Amino acid sequence: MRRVKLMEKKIGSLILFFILAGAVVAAGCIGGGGTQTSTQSSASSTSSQTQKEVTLVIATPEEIEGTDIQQVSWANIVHDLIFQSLVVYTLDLKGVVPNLAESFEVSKDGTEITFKLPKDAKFSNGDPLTAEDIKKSVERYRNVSPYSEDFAVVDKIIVKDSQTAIFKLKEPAGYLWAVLASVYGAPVNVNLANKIGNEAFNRKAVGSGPYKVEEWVQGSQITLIRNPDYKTHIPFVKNKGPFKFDKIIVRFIPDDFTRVSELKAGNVQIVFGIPLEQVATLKKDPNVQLLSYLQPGIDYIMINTKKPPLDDVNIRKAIALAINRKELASALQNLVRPAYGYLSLAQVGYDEATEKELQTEYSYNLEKAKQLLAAAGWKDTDGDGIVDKNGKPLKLTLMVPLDRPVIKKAAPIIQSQLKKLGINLELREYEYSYIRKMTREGNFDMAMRAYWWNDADILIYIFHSDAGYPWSNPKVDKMLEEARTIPDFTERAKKYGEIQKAIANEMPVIPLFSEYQYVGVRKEVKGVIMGIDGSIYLNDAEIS
Amino acid sequence: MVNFDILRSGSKNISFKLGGMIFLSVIVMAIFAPLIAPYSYDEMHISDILKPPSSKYLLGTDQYGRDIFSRIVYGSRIALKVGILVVIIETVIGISLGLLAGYYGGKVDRIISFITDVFWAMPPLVLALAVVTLLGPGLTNVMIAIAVVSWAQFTRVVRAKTQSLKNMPFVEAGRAIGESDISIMLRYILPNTMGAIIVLSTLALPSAILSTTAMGFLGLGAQPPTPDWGVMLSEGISYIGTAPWISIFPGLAIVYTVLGFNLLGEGLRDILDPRLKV
Amino acid sequence: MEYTIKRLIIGIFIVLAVTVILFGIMHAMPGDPIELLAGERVSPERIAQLKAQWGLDKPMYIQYFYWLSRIIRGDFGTSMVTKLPVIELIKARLPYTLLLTGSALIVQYIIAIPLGLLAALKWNSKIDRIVVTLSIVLWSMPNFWLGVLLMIIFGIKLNLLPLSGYSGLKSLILPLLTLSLPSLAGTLRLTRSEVLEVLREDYVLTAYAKGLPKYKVLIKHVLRNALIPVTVMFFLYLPWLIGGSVIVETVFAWPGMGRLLWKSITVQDYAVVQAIIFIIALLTVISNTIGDIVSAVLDPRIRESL
Amino acid sequence: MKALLSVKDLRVNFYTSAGIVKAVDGISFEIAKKEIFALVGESGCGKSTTALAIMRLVPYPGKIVGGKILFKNKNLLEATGEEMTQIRGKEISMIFQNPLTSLNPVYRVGHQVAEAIVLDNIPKRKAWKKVIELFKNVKIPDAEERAYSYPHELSGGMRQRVMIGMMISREPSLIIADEPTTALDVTIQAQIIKLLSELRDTLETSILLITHDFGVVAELADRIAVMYAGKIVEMGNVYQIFENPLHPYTGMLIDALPRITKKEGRLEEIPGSVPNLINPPSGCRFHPRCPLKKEVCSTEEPSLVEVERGHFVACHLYGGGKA
Repeated sequence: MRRVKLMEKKIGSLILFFILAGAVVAAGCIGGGGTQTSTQSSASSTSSQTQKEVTLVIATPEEIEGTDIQQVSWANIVHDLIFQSLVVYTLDLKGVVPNLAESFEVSKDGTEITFKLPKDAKFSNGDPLTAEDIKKSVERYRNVSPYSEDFAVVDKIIVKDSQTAIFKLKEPAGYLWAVLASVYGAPVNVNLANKIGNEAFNRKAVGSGPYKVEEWVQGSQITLIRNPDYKTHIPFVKNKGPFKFDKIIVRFIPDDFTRVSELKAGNVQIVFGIPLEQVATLKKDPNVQLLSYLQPGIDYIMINTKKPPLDDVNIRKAIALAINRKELASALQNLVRPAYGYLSLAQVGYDEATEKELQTEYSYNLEKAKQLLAAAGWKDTDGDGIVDKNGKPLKLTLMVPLDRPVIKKAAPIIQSQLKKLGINLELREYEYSYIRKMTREGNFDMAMRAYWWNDADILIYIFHSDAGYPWSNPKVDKMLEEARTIPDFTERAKKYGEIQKAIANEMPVIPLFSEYQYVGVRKEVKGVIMGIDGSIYLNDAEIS
Repeated sequence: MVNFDILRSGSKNISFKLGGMIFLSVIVMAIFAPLIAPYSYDEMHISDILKPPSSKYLLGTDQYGRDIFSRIVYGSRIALKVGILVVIIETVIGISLGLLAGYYGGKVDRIISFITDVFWAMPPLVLALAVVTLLGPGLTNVMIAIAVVSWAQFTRVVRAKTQSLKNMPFVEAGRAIGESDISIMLRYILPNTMGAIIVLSTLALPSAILSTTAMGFLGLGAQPPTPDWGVMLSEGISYIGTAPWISIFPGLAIVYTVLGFNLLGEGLRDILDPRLKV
Repeated sequence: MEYTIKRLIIGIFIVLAVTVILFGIMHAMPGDPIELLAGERVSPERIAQLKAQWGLDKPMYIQYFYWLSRIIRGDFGTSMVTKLPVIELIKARLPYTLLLTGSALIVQYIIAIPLGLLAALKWNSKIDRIVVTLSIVLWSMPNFWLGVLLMIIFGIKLNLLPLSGYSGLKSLILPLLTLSLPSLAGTLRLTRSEVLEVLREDYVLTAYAKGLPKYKVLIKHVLRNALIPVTVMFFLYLPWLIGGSVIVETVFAWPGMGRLLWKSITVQDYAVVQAIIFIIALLTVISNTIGDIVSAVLDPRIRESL
Repeated sequence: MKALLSVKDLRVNFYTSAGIVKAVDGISFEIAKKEIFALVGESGCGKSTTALAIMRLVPYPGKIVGGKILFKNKNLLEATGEEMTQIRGKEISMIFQNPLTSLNPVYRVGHQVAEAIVLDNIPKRKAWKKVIELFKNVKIPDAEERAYSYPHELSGGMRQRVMIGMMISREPSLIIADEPTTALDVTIQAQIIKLLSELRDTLETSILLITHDFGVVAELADRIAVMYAGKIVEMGNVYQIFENPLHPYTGMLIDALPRITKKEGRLEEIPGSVPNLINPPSGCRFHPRCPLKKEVCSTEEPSLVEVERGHFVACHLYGGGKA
């Protein structure tokens, strides 16, 4: 009995002990992380001689999946800083210019691209970067990346000498630039990856970008330190050498409100993914400048062309005509650009003429829309405001991606616009990817979707029969296949013009708008350059 | 010790009264929504987006120029619907399982208790999220999810009560005159557990409403243009800098209602539950 | 004691059942991590290929047994999203969650118990009414709403405290408050009602009758007995201590388990969700048992029944 | 004789939402040294409240609203909380009705007694010794072992002995015993009664015995006061009350006696029930149940008059009305 008596006391203290232990351990671990970084920073500061080290803090909504561009399914600023593509698009996407590569040339028939590397090219860990590494990178990409097919057209890569790599293509491929000019196509240190294994490499990947991974605190942030060997050949940046920040910290802040508040409070200098409802305030904020770019792609409504009554093209066109994109835009505070064609001007292959043509044909016209419906036999006989055909009112459901804020915001407006046409539209919110799955399985009426890719080639993944969506058209298939092989930019744009008209003619997809994207930058940060597709260059950036 | 029961009886209870009044006001709001609300809840005034409170829009307008006051008024219907339906599902499951487990004991009890424990061992919000992600978002599914994660408490209470009641003389009497188990459970035991159940329900209702708002905050709420307070609030939060009224008023509406129910529940418990009667 | 052992054995089954249910739900969900992550440019074929790589093409029960056998060997598997070992993801976040929830729990008890006692002693007085009403009001607040309000007041208007993320203990304060205030109300009311009950016990009168001074009576006889359920309650909080709070961690971008869990659910990162749920369930069972033992140690009457 | 405790016109009200309850309505009595004084009446008649009032432990929502409680010529109603703490246990202690609920379930019984003893700054070890010997005094078998038991491990009788041991531990000059035997079965009752009377002789303490059980009274008490609905209706020494009960109520209680002991003292035999004290009957509060009532009874309230030396009664049958 006395023993139990003792235990009573024990438990009491045990409780306390537990809590304290918990807290202490926690604090301990975190403190540990902290000290680690601080020692690191002092080291780097000594390397950057006298003046105290400059740190840039960037905030993004999503945490990176990993640091290895070849293993992740989407890239963000972190990867742009760790890796360096061979070439980049010009800011207006009208051409391609060297980046890592000193120079490059394309054979007349367009099936051979030769890249020249600078002789002293290095990875950020000091390993030399030769043509061999380019070859290995592409091969690894084909194995590990979800986008392995990006290089499908590359037949083989010939290593002419340590600085010359020749890409042999099965056929000319204009769309290949999109990969080569994006961070996805950037060389990674394959030897290292093989040595330490993909898992470890994904935690601390090495490329030839301006920064290298110092510490990735999961769920919180990643700290990058400058790569002193970095060199670029981009003509439109002044500073071709290492960046001006000793350190860049990228914080992952999922909550919109918090992220923006941090920018206002000056705790971060650059914020990606500014929610549109914050744009108005930030425009007024004297300490913040907003850089904007247009979505390289469009938000659209996909229609199930196999499912009555939507199998009737007239109804699809009626819906297209009943959507008032101008009102939509103003309701969304003009933070979107109405789209009538299937490409945005932030995409290679966009054609102004086509856009204008489609606009005149399909801009808002409720009367015409009503006539088309009536022609198809849908009239409001019972006067309840909803059109009906042999007693059945026209009720359709629209799948709305709840993880795409702008589209989500647009949906109720479209709902009310179609009401005017006499269509009872029901909204159903799902994860975007679920909607993609459902549309692939043809299990839907109408679905709101979007694409983001700065090359028109993206259309092939939506409209080609192989893409697996309800609508397809052999003529369009052929045109799409041809279009990707055209090397000349303007030629290609023309072709995509025809393709868009061909698609619009059957209206399996109703273009809505392209979103303006905003990056919030503190005024004290100068020299940030951004291309129309949102590609961002910090080479000349500095804190004044 | 001195016996105070006579003295204690019928002690009047402030929180009960207050809660009751709030509860009624919400009911009224829900029933007469069309009369109270100046606009319909989904009527958009694209020209009047994000307008602050004014004579035209009592509590201002939201990102679509919809009248927030009207939406809140109609929203009371959603809140009540959610709360009440969830509680009904919970009580039905809880009571039936609880009665069975408590009355029959033995294997039945062990099995049911096991199931209850299993649901007890799952983090409620997580389970709810999983269920909604499985069923797809939407009010109905949210309600199902919440009910699924929170019926266990009812079972536990009813079970305990039943166990303590089943050997009471009046129940014995019932058995003696040859009543069937079912009728004993329903006509002898159930009525005596009602006090506890009522209290539990009135307290489960507000927590159901809160859970719904939490789901709404994580983007798994009612489908637009349904004026669900939680969804309104969470959508409004992103405008908190420019148009605080969008989120503040629904927030207040939630606190008001939930507070009302909590008070009501507290009061009822003080009145019905002898353990806490002072 | 053998009662406790029996409880633990049942516990193991509970944990298994929990994992089965969640495994079921997770896999029944539309789509899977591969599809969720793949962008537009991934063709159906490639998706199928990747799925095979992760063994997602196998029937569900086989996948479950793979998972189970790995768990038994203490291997939590690899995250399909980050391609990192799950255990590593958890280790990275656990300290932060422990710090937040642990301190929230301490604060909650430190504030709630004295207030609860006070309210009970001053029963039906102004103080009591104020304390109780206040606690009910807190209790009635959606906690993300509370969090945002705190953010606006202290983070933006007053600009006193860091808004989000973890940058030193200062950034602990707001999430701490958001987390502890509402649950504080619960503990407070539990303490109060328990104390009220004990105060009406005869043995309290006895204690007075034999001449104990008031403070002795309150501490030795009232608190000591009233705190038994409150203490047991504490142990029922433990699982949540590890699980973290999805909402608060999201609002404050706190690098903890709650957010990891929520994110992993949305992208259906099976391995991660499974691992965390497994740990939480295990902990729930264990801490329930600890709760039993503690209450037994604190209350000899229960000790008999064990 | 010199009174140890004298209660003068004590009034205790309970303020309930239903109304004010005059639980104790101006009662007066005295207790001499070494005297056992019994307060008798049905439950709810206010006798327990009187006891608690003397301890100054009337629970919420009760309040002492009038009168004096002179203990050793000191008015307890004017004593500070601190002074009361000094008096409780040391001067006046109280044994409660239900020995199970009156002991704290989570402490060993020995500990709970020692807790009282150490208050007279006696070192712990000594205190424990004293506990053992107290337990021996109250006839607890193998006291050393028992001291380590928890209340729930002891029988009702044992627990009551522990209570008694606890309450005599500081040698108070007055012990209030509130229904000390009611919760026990008959055989144990006898033992406890025996124990109490012995204690009075050995410790020379006075005892205020609160009970509804005339059996117990007959065996223990020197003097008796019969309470009805918050008032004392008859008071006298044990012979006067038993040989010559004046008040009809007293008579009925005594008549009920033989049956009481069998039926653990429930008073079904008396028709009607304890009146509602929120608005008590006019005149004599007993008249609704009184077989011998006259019309004055319902209008005028009789006052307590001394009909023979030391024998008081409040009843119109004895001209109580003229007052």
